[in-house]
Amino acid sequence: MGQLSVIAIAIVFGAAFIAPWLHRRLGDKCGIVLGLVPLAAAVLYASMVPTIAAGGAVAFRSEWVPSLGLAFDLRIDGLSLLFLLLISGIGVFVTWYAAGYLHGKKDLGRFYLYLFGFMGSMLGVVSSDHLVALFVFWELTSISSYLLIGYYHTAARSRASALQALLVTGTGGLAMLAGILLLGRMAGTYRVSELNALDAAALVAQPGFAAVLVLILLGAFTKSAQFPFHFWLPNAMEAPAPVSSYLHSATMVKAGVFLLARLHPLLSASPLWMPIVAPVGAVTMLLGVAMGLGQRDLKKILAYTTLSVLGTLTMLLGIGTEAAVKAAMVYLLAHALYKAALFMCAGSIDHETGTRDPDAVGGLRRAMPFTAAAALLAGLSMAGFPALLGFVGKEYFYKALIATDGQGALWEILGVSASVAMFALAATAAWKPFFGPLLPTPKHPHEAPWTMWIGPILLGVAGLKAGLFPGISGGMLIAPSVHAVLGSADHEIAYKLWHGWTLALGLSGVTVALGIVLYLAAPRIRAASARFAVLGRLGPERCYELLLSGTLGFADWLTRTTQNGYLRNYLLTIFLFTAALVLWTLPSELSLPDSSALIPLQFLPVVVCLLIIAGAVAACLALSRFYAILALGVVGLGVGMLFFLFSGPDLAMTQILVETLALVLFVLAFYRLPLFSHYSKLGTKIRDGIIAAGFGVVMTLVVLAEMGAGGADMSVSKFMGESSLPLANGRNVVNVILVDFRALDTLGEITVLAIAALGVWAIMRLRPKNTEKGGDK
Amino acid sequence: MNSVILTTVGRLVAALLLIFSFFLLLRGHNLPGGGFAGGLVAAGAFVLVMLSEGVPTARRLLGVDPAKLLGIGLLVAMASGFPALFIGKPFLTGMWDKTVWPVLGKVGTPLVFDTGVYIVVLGVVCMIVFSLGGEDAED
Amino acid sequence: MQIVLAITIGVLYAAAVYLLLRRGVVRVVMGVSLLSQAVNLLIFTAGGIKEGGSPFVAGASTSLANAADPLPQALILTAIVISFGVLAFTLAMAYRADKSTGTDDVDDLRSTDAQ
Amino acid sequence: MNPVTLCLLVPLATAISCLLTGRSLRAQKVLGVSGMAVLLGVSLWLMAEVADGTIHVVEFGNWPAPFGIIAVADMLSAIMVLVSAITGLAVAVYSVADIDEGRIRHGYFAFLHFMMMGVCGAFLTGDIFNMFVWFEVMLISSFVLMCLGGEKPQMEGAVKYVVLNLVSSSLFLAACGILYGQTGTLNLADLAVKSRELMHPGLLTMTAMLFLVAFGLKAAVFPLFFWLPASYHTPPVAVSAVFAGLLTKVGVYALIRVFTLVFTGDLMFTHGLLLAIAGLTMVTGVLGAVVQFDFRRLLSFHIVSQIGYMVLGLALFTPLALAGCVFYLFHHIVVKSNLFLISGITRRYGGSFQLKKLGGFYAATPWLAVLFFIPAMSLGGIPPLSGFFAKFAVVKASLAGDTMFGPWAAVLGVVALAVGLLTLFSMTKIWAEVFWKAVPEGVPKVDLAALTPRDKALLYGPVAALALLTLSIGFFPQFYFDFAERAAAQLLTPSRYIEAVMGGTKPCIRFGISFSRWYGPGC
Repeated sequence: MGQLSVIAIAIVFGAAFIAPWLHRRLGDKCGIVLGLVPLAAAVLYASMVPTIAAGGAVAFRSEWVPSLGLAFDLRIDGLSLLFLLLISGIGVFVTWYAAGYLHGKKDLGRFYLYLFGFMGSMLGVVSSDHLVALFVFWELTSISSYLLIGYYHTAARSRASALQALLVTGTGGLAMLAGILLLGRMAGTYRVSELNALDAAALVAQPGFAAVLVLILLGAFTKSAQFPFHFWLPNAMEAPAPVSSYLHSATMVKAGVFLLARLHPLLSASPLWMPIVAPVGAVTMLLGVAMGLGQRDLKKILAYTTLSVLGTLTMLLGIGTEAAVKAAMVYLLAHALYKAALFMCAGSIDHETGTRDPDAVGGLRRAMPFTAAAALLAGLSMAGFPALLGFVGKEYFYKALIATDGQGALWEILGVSASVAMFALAATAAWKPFFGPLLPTPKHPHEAPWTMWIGPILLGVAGLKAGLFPGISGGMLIAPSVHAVLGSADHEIAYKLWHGWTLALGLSGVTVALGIVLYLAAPRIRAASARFAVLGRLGPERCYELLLSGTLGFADWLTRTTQNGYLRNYLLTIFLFTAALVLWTLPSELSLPDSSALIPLQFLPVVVCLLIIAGAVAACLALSRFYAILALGVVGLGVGMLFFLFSGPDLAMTQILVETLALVLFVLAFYRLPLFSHYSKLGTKIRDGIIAAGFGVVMTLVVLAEMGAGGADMSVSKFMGESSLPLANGRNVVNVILVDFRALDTLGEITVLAIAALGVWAIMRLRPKNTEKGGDK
Repeated sequence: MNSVILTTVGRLVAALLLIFSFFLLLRGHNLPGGGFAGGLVAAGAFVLVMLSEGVPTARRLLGVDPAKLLGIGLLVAMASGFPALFIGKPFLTGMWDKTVWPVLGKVGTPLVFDTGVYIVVLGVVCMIVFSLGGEDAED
Repeated sequence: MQIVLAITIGVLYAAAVYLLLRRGVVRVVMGVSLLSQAVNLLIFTAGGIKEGGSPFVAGASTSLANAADPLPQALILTAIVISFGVLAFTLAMAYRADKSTGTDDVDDLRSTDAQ
Repeated sequence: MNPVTLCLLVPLATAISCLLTGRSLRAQKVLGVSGMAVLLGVSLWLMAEVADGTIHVVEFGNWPAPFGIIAVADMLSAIMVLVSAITGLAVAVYSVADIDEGRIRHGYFAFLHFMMMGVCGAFLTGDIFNMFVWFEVMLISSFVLMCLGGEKPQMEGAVKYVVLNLVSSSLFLAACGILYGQTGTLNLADLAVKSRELMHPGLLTMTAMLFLVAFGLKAAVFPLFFWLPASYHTPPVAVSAVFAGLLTKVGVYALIRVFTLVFTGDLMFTHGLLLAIAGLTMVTGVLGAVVQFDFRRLLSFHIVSQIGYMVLGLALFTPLALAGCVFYLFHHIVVKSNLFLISGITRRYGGSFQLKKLGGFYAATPWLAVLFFIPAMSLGGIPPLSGFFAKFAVVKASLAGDTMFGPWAAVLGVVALAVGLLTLFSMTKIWAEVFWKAVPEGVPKVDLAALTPRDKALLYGPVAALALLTLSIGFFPQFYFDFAERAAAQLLTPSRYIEAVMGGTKPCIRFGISFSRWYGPGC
């Protein structure tokens, strides 16, 4: 059975790569065919239900990069299965929906490539047992969602949103990678199943575990758009509706929640878990609905409610009690079903009427009956109406909050206020467009094609069915997932629609009552919110913008400063760097060379040295190029003389010949080059002079230090002296070295010469063509 | 001053330099000299001609395209490393003829190598000087 | 004597660095040329200098008794020849740069660095 | 004959043939490409020879180490030669369509092969001065390739490129001289032995600094990289591509070689310095890249940044880190050359390298978009492409806690991750500007007719091949990482290198002659 988990992922990725081809063959119809792929995957996963409901798990193991400690390990337990079914199941409807929504688009094939790539990655994330493999899929979801969010790529806003999503989730992803690596180092394994089975208390007590926790949480929070990283999610609404529907219901954003749930048994043992995770979740929950109330765009409203739900789920996992986890799982399932449907409905409204403003649409129920029905079912679930799964979720949510110790009624108040707003927003998104008087819209409204309503309806019905018979989904899906999150199977979990007259039910009643009031006030809130729009600009998104532009500004400044285009600055940096390193490492214990080992001062060599020095100085100071090359010539001949005086006749001969030719070259070149110009100011010259003198001193010290170090082992040159005549038949050892001992050097050297000559020839001859070839400046 | 005398003297000196360069090449294995020095001196001969009579004359006297000279020189130097390969020795292993020749002394592949060096250096200097000094480079 | 040589090397380096820091392209080329002189002399000195002992195997002996170390000399010879080629090339480059850009001021050659 | 020698002789022979065929354009092209193909074959042979972990030594001139020059082919050398040959072949094919007639007539292919000879020589030599010579061969050919054509931007870049690299060479040469003065030898293995017996190890560290600057300059590390962004975007694309792939890597290779074999006496200092340099290089490089709006300049700055990762691997000096470094080297050569080649294709279609003057490629040339996306995302470290595994290995090594630098290594690991994000950012910038964005106003549309079918095949072929290689590294990382690991293992046990070079001292017997009159030296 383990192979099935791989096969499911493989067929999805496979479908991704044939999608463009399929689109060329079948046109828009390819979407309907492609929808069968996630259906097949869903069937495969459904076949695992009995095994997993019975407490088992489906595992697959394969080596990948053992050298890096990477393995392709999959393990499907209750938690994974819940997600897998949602991803593949909703994937079917999204695929069909996209076929209608994006019909006639030329790049639909590529869209499916990304969508299926994303789907496969998502399946991979939730079925990975190896944290690094999970990370690999995690990054793949980031990059494929980048491509999906930027689908309308010619619009600058689309590109910016896609980039924002990528950067925010990417930052978190990399933090998470660091966390995973550190965790793996501490625990000695990257396998989730093994990690969760470890003695969590002992691991958590290790120094540095806080860093691991924070890093991994960063990954989860950015992905699940938790405060203060929430802003990318509403911006991602630039994406086409099917993408929003998929990414923000069951998949991308839930990945963070999934990770929290996945590592819950281990990480929640940390004393920091609850104080970090629960408040972050709570803030996000409230922030989401609060900002949602101010939106004038159906998709944005849904996006903010998504934010809120993600906050709720995070908060519940942060609380981490059995009741809270149970609530989280039910809530998660409910949200996935209704939110996917509602996004599709919102997309259909946009597609058919040309507007997404909730105040501009109304009374569409006659024009779009199926969409209306679907939206109603989903909206009721979202509002938490009895008999729908959303209601069950809310009940469990309240029950969990009531059961939470400490802080008095704080949790309940928070939970109820979020739910009240959620109710109002559900009504705005699902009731307002379809009921009431028909409002004029940019396009004449009519029902969307079947591909666009079949999904929402089935999802809505699923929510209803699961709400009516919670025992079925509860026993098969929820219970195993709760077991997986809590890391043990000894919780007796039964799910019921009716819990009797409880406090939770009372809170639900309060929620509905207040929700209706809020819904009626909603248009005024929306109208008023325009005045507070400026507040939105001060939030974390502003920080993101400032950070990004700050980084770019700093980078720009740095690059202009360092890469400033002045060759002399580059040279200066290099010489100073060299001098600094050499001075730093110049051995202090070395004294001047032993005077007995030195050759005593003699008249002629000293004069030659003085001549060289004079020549060098003159070359620097010469005002005309004629004197400059004369000075260079003096230096060259002087060096040749030194070679001659100190037993290097071959060297001296070559040096003098080369110098003579070099003079000829200089003269020839000067015919073609402008006269000496005098650019530098005196101050610059003095500064350069000091720096140059300093570098000269450093090099003198280097030579002295080397000489002071004493004699080297001379066996190599001794061998050369001894074998020169007997083995290489030459008395001139230098020449023998050049043509025999080290002939390869000489071969390289004449190659250099040949290249240089050819280069001179080519450069002198080949004139630039000021045509299209050379850049476009 | 572009007199006949200058030209004649120039050519005479050039010829002497050429002969001297062969001498340097051949004795290089045992005394100061060798392919580099020899090549440079030989090139000096052509540079002299170029300076006194211009690039075209010097080019004509050289007789070979300097680029070809480069190629040939490199080929000779490289080829001198091949014989050893046939008897399973590494590239560039010196192979020697046992007989001692007059003037040359012992003959072996290193001498061939040095000749290659000589040709390359000659070609290189001529090519550079002709390019820098030639008219064909004017824009 | 070695100390005098060391100082000479230092002066050559200083002059080379000074010329390299100039703006005129020809002076920069001259700096490159001086730099190679400095390095050659440095190797020569660092390899250990000897008087009156050229590295030749004389007469019937088969060793270099009391002669200069031939290996640094061979290295320098290689270096001299390479720097000759490089010098020729840089001169040609200076010519082409002058012709193509219309200036011999290195400070003006900045358009490829500017953004 | 052995593959080591052939790696030098094949490019040399090809270059000479190009010289001697003179003006025939067709002959030059055929020779240029087939020479590279042969070199690729030879380098595969070389890889086959060293794959079992043996270190092959060739004693040129039959003079044993440390007296003569030897070539040493260990795993690292073989990997580098192989990847260079792959890149060389790709670039040679691309050049046929990309390089204009004038440049080819003036010896483009000869210079390319001379450069390959220098590159291969530098990777294979076991002698420090010989390495200098190969560096010069490589450099002077690169100088010519940089200048060839003589256009204005080219020359502006070339002046800096040439002068700064000559400074590096002179430092290298001086360092060789000083090293010889201390140890009396030039052979790397012998140096490794003798440097451990020196009376003044402090002096060796000073010499190491000279080598660090010399090689660091070629490798373009902070603060010595200026020449690279100033010049790499100025020559024709094919030249940029081969430079980007190979030249800086030769510097990195040289750093790896000397700082694993010779200068290991004061690891805390030398490698600590490398660690700091690595971090600064990564950061300055990537910050330079994010603000660029020229396709090739952006890529050039990235070279600097990525060099930082490789140096980081070397500095950490653990088996995993070094393996990561080697893996990074070959991943990067393939990916970076490819990106440059792609910039040439967009240039041919869109008429510019300026991101602001390009656009609409996503709609117009989907396949090019795919071909760009693969190396770009690989460079950005997106799994499961080659760059991810390279970064992962280096980061994992720095977070592993078994380095000598304690928490500093972890800091560098975090820096590496952050730099990875910025890398991704700048790759998406190209993607967004060139591919996603609509054609800006006043700019001609993507001109698909700009390429003839023949040109198209010649330009896309190498790009596609390199992209496939990137994919294969990504999908079978273990296969490739294995080689990197073996290379790292060899690097961390220099005794094996030393033994391979010095251990085989043969008895000093003049060997018998197969020809009656000819003989060679025996020792």
